[in-house]
Amino acid sequence: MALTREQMAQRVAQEIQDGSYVNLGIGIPTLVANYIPDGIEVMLQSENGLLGMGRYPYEDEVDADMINAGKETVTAIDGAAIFDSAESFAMIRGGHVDLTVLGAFEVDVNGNIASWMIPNKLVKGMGGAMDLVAGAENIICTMTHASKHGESKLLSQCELPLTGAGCIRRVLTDLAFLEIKDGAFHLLERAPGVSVEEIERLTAGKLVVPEHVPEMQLDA
Amino acid sequence: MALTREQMAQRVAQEIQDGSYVNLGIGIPTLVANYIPDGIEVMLQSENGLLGMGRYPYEDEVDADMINAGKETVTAIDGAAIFDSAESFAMIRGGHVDLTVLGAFEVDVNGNIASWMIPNKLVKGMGGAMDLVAGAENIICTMTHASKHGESKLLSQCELPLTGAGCIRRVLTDLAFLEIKDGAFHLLERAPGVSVEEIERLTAGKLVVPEHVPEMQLDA
Amino acid sequence: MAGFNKVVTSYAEAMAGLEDGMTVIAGGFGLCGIPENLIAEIKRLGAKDLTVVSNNCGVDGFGLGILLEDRQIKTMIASYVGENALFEKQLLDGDLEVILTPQGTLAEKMRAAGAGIPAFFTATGYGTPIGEGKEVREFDGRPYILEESIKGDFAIVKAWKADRYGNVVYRHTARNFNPLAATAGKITVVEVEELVEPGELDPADIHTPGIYVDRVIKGNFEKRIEKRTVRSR
Amino acid sequence: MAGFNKVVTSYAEAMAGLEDGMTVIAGGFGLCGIPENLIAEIKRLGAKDLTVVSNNCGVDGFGLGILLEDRQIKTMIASYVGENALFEKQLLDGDLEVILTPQGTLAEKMRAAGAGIPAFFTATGYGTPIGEGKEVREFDGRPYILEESIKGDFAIVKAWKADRYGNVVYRHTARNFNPLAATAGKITVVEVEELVEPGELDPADIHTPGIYVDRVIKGNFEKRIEKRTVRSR
Repeated sequence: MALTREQMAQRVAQEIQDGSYVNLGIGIPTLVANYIPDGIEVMLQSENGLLGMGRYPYEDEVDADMINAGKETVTAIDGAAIFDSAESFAMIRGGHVDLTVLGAFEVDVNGNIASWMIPNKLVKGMGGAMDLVAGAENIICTMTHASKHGESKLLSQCELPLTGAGCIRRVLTDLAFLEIKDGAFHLLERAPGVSVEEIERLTAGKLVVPEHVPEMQLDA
Repeated sequence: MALTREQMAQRVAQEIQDGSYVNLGIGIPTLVANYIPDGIEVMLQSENGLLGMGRYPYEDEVDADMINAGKETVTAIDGAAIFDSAESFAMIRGGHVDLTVLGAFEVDVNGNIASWMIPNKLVKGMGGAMDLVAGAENIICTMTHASKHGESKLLSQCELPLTGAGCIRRVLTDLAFLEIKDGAFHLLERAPGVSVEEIERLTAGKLVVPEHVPEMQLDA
Repeated sequence: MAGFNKVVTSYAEAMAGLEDGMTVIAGGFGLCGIPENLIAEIKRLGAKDLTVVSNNCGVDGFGLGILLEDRQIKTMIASYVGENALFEKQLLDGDLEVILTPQGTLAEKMRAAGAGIPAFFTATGYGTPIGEGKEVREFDGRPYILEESIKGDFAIVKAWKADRYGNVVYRHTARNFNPLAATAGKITVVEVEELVEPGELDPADIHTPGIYVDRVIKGNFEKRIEKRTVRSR
Repeated sequence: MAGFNKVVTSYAEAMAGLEDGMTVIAGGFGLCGIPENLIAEIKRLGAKDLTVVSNNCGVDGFGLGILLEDRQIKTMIASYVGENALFEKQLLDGDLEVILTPQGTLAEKMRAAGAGIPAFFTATGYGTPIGEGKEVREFDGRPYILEESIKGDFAIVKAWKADRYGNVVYRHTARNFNPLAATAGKITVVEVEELVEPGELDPADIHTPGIYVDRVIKGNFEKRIEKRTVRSR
């Protein structure tokens, strides 16, 4: 079975290391915060200028001046820091954020990512995504493996305008967890109940499959 | 009579406009602060990171963490701001300081200034002077007109390594107040009792002398 | 000028000098920390052919979005425009020139303008449409593109508190692009929730020193919330 | 790593990993806000052939000046060295390479390193010996030179207060180069006068967010005054 959005977030959360600074993009990445394992301290960076993002506010805590990069009302943890956008992107572009999790329309075997524009159809802008992919050493891309029509989003070469070139190393889809290296997707894990054959069928770019492909371990 | 250091400071202070941000260099420029006319509000910028420098502290106010760019202990006025060195030079380089007063070894008819190094003899470094002369629209250079041996410091071309190229417009010496334009020093005022002939004799660079050269007006 | 008193008492004074064709840099992120009354004054003044530089372009009917209604904006420089239907329409119809700029590059372009840095290299956008036509250079084996600073004829800024010298502090994440915009305007106008006396703000914690600020005005703010997310007790 | 506890309890731990030939960026202006105990630890460790980046090089017998005594510094990058006789002697004798750098350019080089900007244009130094051999380019008719960022293997920083996450505030003008140095180290070590609990520092007024800081140590400081200027009552 393909992973739900919640399960995808859960699997990504397993990759988060104790004492790391993490930027979570809009959508599935945002959900990752709910699954950070007990005993692990993580500092969430929100690129509008907040390091140490906390939970959503209670109704009586809501403050128009306290939002995250998704424009949602949030709170700050004890030990948070608030700063301007230049400082925020100094952190990001300077490589100080340990892990970035963000969504994409397409990725390819060379680590290229397209996530911000579909010509003549959708123009939302790149926001901070281009800085995040250029600045982070360690990026996990979350996306569905294929479109509703069964078209693969893991390609030999991205077709949409790029967000970044050669920057993606890990991809978590609803079907698989993959590493990108040496011009290929390397299958690391498959979603519970999903066959290697299905993943092969829905991966357009070169896929390297090891002898044994473990199932992801997810909490019930 | 040649101006004293105090008189030079006094004359420079007359150039300061109400509501202006001023950076005063080490030496004579520092003295300028003592002569700012009543009724004029000036904000002194010290490039180590202080906008709104105040008077020297009383003995019991001395604080090792509160100094100016000359490394002297100082105080801050009400309404001061303290910031880091990058911010301080953002102000300077970005042209936000209205007036810079600084010393020099030599200036020339093209507005070049040399103030930081005498090869094989004196190496102190440029400190913030290169940024100040590159950033300020409005600079007054204070210096003695000639060396003790009678060698002019107002030259056709600076001989020492430059601090900045083509940036000086006004020079106040112990003998005269001059404007630099069109490849010449233009004599604006002479020190009380100093003759035009003496100024001509001690100015190596091209000097333009108008028909009437007023004496500086200084308080007794 | 009477010393350092930068306080003005009407929005007309605050935006005096705004002309057709000028570049206006605005602080704010989404609807958070936007100079809503200064924007409204620009609409009232009716200045046309503006180049507006801001991370977002407001929403339909609020924030910079209201300047789209009378087509006052000729060119928009922004990183994200996803929340604005009128914007998307004018863009797709070709009525509006849009220069999409990565968010960090946009912030740095403002900061650079204020700091006397005409251009800088960044890896952001290399190998993407943003890098096309821009100079590429390698440092330590990695390619970077050259980006130029953006200066505004006006910068419009929303802050929390200011004194009459123009020293400013921002509240929470309403800071965002505001301190950068403040440095980048030939004329920088700050609207605030509260005026305080010089000395009330701690010198160590001034977010925008007064040297960058030309005019200060006290306003009243709607502070609309874009996405009200809460948790229940 | 145990979560975000960056506090170490010995100077040996604070400077662990320092090796001969490394680049060390130090905060401080004159003797104000210098990491005096971290400098002393570098002397104790005896690391040689260091490149040291700091606005000044201390004075004879204090601050970075003590690293000259055993010739630990191979290259000094600084803007002003006027207060140090041993420095001037080693320089004129050719025992010490010195790269004099304008103060604002030095600050910006550190900031750029931390901010992922490998190079930037500045008018500072154009037409002077500092500009020689550097690329010149005109923007809006004015010439600028290209300057590259400076990254350190270590950054050593003096601050006032820090929490265990490494959030830092500085006191008065002891801030100076410290926040910039803090961003530019592969390993950034901050020595402070006081450790506080997370949440005690106002999030809006953190001068260096913890993301830049690797190690924090509480020290005791002499805080020598270079020029004691007073006025009498």
